[in-house]
Amino acid sequence: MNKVYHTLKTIFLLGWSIFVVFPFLWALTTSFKDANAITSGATYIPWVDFEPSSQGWTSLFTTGSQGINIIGPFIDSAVVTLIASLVSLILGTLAAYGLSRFEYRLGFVKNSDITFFFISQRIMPPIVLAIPFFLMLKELGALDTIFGLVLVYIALLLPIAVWVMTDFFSGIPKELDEMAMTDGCSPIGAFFRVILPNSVPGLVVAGMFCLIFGWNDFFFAFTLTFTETQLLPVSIVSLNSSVTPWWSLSAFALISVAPLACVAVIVERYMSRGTMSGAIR
Amino acid sequence: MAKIVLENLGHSYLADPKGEHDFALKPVNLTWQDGKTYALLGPSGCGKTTMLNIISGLVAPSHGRLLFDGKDVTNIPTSERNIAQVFQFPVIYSTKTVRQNLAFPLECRGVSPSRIRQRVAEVATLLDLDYALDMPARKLSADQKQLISLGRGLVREDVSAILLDEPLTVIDPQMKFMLRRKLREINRQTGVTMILVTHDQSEAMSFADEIVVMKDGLLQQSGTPEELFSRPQNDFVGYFIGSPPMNMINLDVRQGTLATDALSLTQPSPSESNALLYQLGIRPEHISLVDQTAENVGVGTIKKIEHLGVDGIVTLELAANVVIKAKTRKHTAMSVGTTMGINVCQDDALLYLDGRLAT
Amino acid sequence: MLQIDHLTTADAKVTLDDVSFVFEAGKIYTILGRTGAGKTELLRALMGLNPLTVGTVKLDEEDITERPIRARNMSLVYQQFINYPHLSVLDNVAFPLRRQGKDKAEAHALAGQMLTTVGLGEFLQRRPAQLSGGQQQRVALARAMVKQSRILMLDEPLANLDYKLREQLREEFPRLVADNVESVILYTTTEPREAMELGNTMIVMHDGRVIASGAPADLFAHPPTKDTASVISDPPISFISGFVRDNCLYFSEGHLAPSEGLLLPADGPVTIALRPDAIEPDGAFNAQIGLSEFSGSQTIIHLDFDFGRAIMMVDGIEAFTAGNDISVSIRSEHIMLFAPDGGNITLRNNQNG
Amino acid sequence: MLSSKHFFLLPALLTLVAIILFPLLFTVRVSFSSWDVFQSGLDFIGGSNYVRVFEDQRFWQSLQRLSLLSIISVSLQYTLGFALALAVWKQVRGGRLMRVLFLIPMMTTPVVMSVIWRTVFHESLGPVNDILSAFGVGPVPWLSSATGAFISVLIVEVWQWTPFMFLLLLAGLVSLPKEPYLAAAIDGAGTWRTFWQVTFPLMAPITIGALIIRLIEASKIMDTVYVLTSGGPGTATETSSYYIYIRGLRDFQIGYSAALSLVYLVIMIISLTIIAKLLLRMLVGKDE
Repeated sequence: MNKVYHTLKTIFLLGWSIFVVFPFLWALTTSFKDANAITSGATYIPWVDFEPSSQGWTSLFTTGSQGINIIGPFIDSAVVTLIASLVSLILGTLAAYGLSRFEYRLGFVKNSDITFFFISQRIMPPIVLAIPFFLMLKELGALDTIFGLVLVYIALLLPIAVWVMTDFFSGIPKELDEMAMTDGCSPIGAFFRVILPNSVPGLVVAGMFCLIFGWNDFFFAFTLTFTETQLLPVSIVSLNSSVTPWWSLSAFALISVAPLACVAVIVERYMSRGTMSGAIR
Repeated sequence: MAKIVLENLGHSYLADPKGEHDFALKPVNLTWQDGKTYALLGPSGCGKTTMLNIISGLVAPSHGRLLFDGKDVTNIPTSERNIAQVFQFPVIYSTKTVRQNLAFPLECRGVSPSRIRQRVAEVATLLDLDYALDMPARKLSADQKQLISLGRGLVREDVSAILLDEPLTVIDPQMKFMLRRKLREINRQTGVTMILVTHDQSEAMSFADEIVVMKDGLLQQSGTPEELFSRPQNDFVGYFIGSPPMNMINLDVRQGTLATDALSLTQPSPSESNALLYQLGIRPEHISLVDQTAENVGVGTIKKIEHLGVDGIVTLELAANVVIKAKTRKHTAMSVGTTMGINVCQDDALLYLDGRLAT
Repeated sequence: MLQIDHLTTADAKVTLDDVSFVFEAGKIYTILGRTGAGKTELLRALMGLNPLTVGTVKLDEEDITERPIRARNMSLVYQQFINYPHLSVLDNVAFPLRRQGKDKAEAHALAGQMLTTVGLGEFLQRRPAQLSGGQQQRVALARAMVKQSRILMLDEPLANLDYKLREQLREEFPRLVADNVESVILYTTTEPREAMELGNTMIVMHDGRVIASGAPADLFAHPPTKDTASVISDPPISFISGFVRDNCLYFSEGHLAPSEGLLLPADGPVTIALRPDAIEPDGAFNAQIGLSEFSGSQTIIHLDFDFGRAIMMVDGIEAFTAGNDISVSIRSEHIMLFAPDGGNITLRNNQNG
Repeated sequence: MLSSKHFFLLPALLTLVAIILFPLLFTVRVSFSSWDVFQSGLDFIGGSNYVRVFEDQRFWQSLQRLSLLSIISVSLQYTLGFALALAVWKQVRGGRLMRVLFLIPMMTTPVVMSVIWRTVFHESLGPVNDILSAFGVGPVPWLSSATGAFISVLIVEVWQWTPFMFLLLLAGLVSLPKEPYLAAAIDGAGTWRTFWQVTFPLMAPITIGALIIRLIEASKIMDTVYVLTSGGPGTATETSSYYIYIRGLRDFQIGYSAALSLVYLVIMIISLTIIAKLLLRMLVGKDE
């Protein structure tokens, strides 16, 4: 019985692992193919099934009509994601701390309602906001700019930061800030001197979620930028809709998902330590 | 029901223990009789939890054997050991009613529904939980939840022992007293062996027929509360059992006897002893304070009087700067600064050589 | 001098109900009460952590009710061992000094001294998490004391410690706070023995109110109400509802209670309180032994009388087998009488008795 | 009276209100106008856009499709994610590596991976049909048949988001207390009973949280559909978001798409609230 269970478990884990890596392996092998290797049907192993070519990779760094420049979109993506994540994290952390420690009242609106207002933004389908965003940015002259996207992404990421950090702060005993205040700190001083230095795990988790959702957004980048500013997901989709150079496409895809795939290592560490459970209501 | 024997049982969390220090539990030999109550007592990190985990089967001991009624259960999994356990924090099946909670261990063992009904009813009566049988278990108070945990052990007729792992920690102080009494009553009525793990000596004393005192993974003394109190085997037991701790007064070797300036109690110097430290141990409760007379074994000046309600603790300074404490009910009639006569029964003054009781 | 008038709170689970008191500097006040009696709430209200609906807090005649927490010159030690996790032990204790504007060297010197006093001189560079529970609480105590604040509050500081550690710290406590002669020291606890041992003055709280206060020994000998008697008795005091008829005291019909030396009230129902030391073996009353517990040098025996249950405490170790019958005497000089509404009505011929 | 507590909350609150609330109000206003390619500007045509929404079969069908897709995919993600979390929970050997590996898909950009999946599902040049043919199956019209396209979207969604469930559930599992398990062992409960009586109830709050979060995110699905099938073949994989996108940003019927998106938002909020309440009652037994 135990043996059967163990075998089933191993098969399941193995099967899932293959499912997970399959698209990556396929992309990797495809990225070394040329037009011949692709049109002759599915092949897998370089040198055995097909003659590898590096054109998929080199084309990404060539400018001009033949090349697809990946560096520009990569930098744009990084800048937009990092700035938006950072701003969201700062504003979100402050708000979450306030909501977890003070009582706010505005007519019938209480703390829980404000928290809900923040978090409920995640329910908002992007499409509901896309058109007004478009018009608003146009009004501001921020269409097709990094600034415009950052603004939109803050709206996208702020709820995530507030959500994770509210739960994190509710796990830090209130007595800690009270003690800081009796020791002579102002409420703001207590936050910066005592709470913030003890919030690293929460900040890391919140920051990672911001990066993930920021870096991986496609829709807003797609509707609010055109030529001047181009993020990775948009460039790859435009590549997809033109002629289909699968080799470049695959190499491009691998490069664009690589940075965040590395984040998985950090996420795993926090998850195993149990520091993450606070981040889930 | 079973007799539990710990045979040279020890445990080290290291794969290759080098010396004494590497043992979380140094090998011990103990026999626990069926139907009695026992307490494992000691400060945190003393090895009592390791011992409990070995008995419950959570930890496999690195050394020795564990026998239930002569049967070696050292490597048998928890589920087959016929033990039950109540934890520090109440553990209940939160989705079930009280009745379903109590029935669960029997259901798992495939007992017939009619028998289950009967057993659950019996145990519920025993625990005074009849009225709550159909309530969701999670709605009960902490002490009632602890009773449910206990009940899940009691419903099983084959249960050898119930382990209680600091079960009173999260109970309101007012309820502690009641729950402790309830546990004793259940032990008397059912005859199930109970083993309590605690750091609270008064809890251990009031609960157990026999107490196992531990420190640093080493068994210090095992015996009835009376024995531990009146004849502590070493200075640690003297300190740990009783509040305030036993007074320890240093003795000097004088012409073949052991004596001190503080008290006129002498002990014959034990022959062939090469001990470095001779001490007289006297319980604060065994010191009586009287008006000065010639028969006193000593005199002392009262330095401090602490009121503890019915009784009080009086701190006295004797000759040669020896400070002792005495427990008395007459503290309200005394005042700081006065000098009192001290009487101690010769039998209550115990001799310790290097911290060990000289027999 | 700290004076509080009519402190009343709403909102919180346990509310304060019109609490007034005057505290003097240099004394230790122990606040005794069961869980939920309002002890913690009182400290928090003094601190400014719980908003008041009514009431004023005055420190040396100056009204500080509205003063922000950081300017109140108070310190608090919590029941949970709360320290700054990210700071070393030394920096923990130096933290309040730095906030007072002392330079780093001076703050460290003072903090180091204080840590030596509490016995942690060798752990200055450790993080609180690397210390045992007792040591962590010593850090918290050092941090609270180093400021020499006017009001030092300790909220059940020993409740989460092992029995023996508790005993040890209780013993050391008076020495540790000896330097804080300028401070009002407030110490809450649920344990009557601790409250009596440590307090110059004991304040008994119940249901958000102060129900009694005074020197521990006096309060214990003459509790003004039934609630007070029950809160400050450990082992518990036993109450039996009896009555007075024709200047005789009865436990129940047919069971006359001893009353020599007592001035009895008018005929009617009365609550008779028996302290564990009021009952002694051998005498005219028969009871069944319900349970016998051994505690230190005493044996605590639960007795079932025909007219109710009571607890007897006997010095020494004696075997009392549960289930057996026993005869006991009840000493009238340890009897207290309470009106059915809870007020003390004990009057004695000889008040010293 | 700007006290320090406002220092914490106001920046974030004002930012969010500025960025979200005005566009939302604007959308409400636009939904009462006939703004389109031919007539841009805010006129007022009353509720006729809303009347049109209720008569728009294509919208209601897309909503049905979306419900089906989210419920199936989230259920699969939850079941698989829980199974994976349980399987690696106590795995020591290679456990760490597997955990990292299982997390990677949720870190990748959905559209980018969809581009890769398109090549994987390619009918003649993709590896899936190639491998299936080795077993004598196929060729399966993955992206060109209605069922095939639906299943493809489902597979991609499961691949992408099972890791998210895995992450939340495993984080929950590692923080569970040990005692209940020992108690269950003592009571003689086997693996199956222990799971249903101990693990599952203890995980109920996390289960609810995880399901709700995923349902919210799944209801917004559009990137994957856009790249993988463009809603096709026909409208076989057209979700509500995608349909509204077509109306608004492709056909440029701004007024009408605003009405569509508001109706959609209201339906989303109502149904998610109901689902959350139902889950809470089913799993935790709370009666409020």
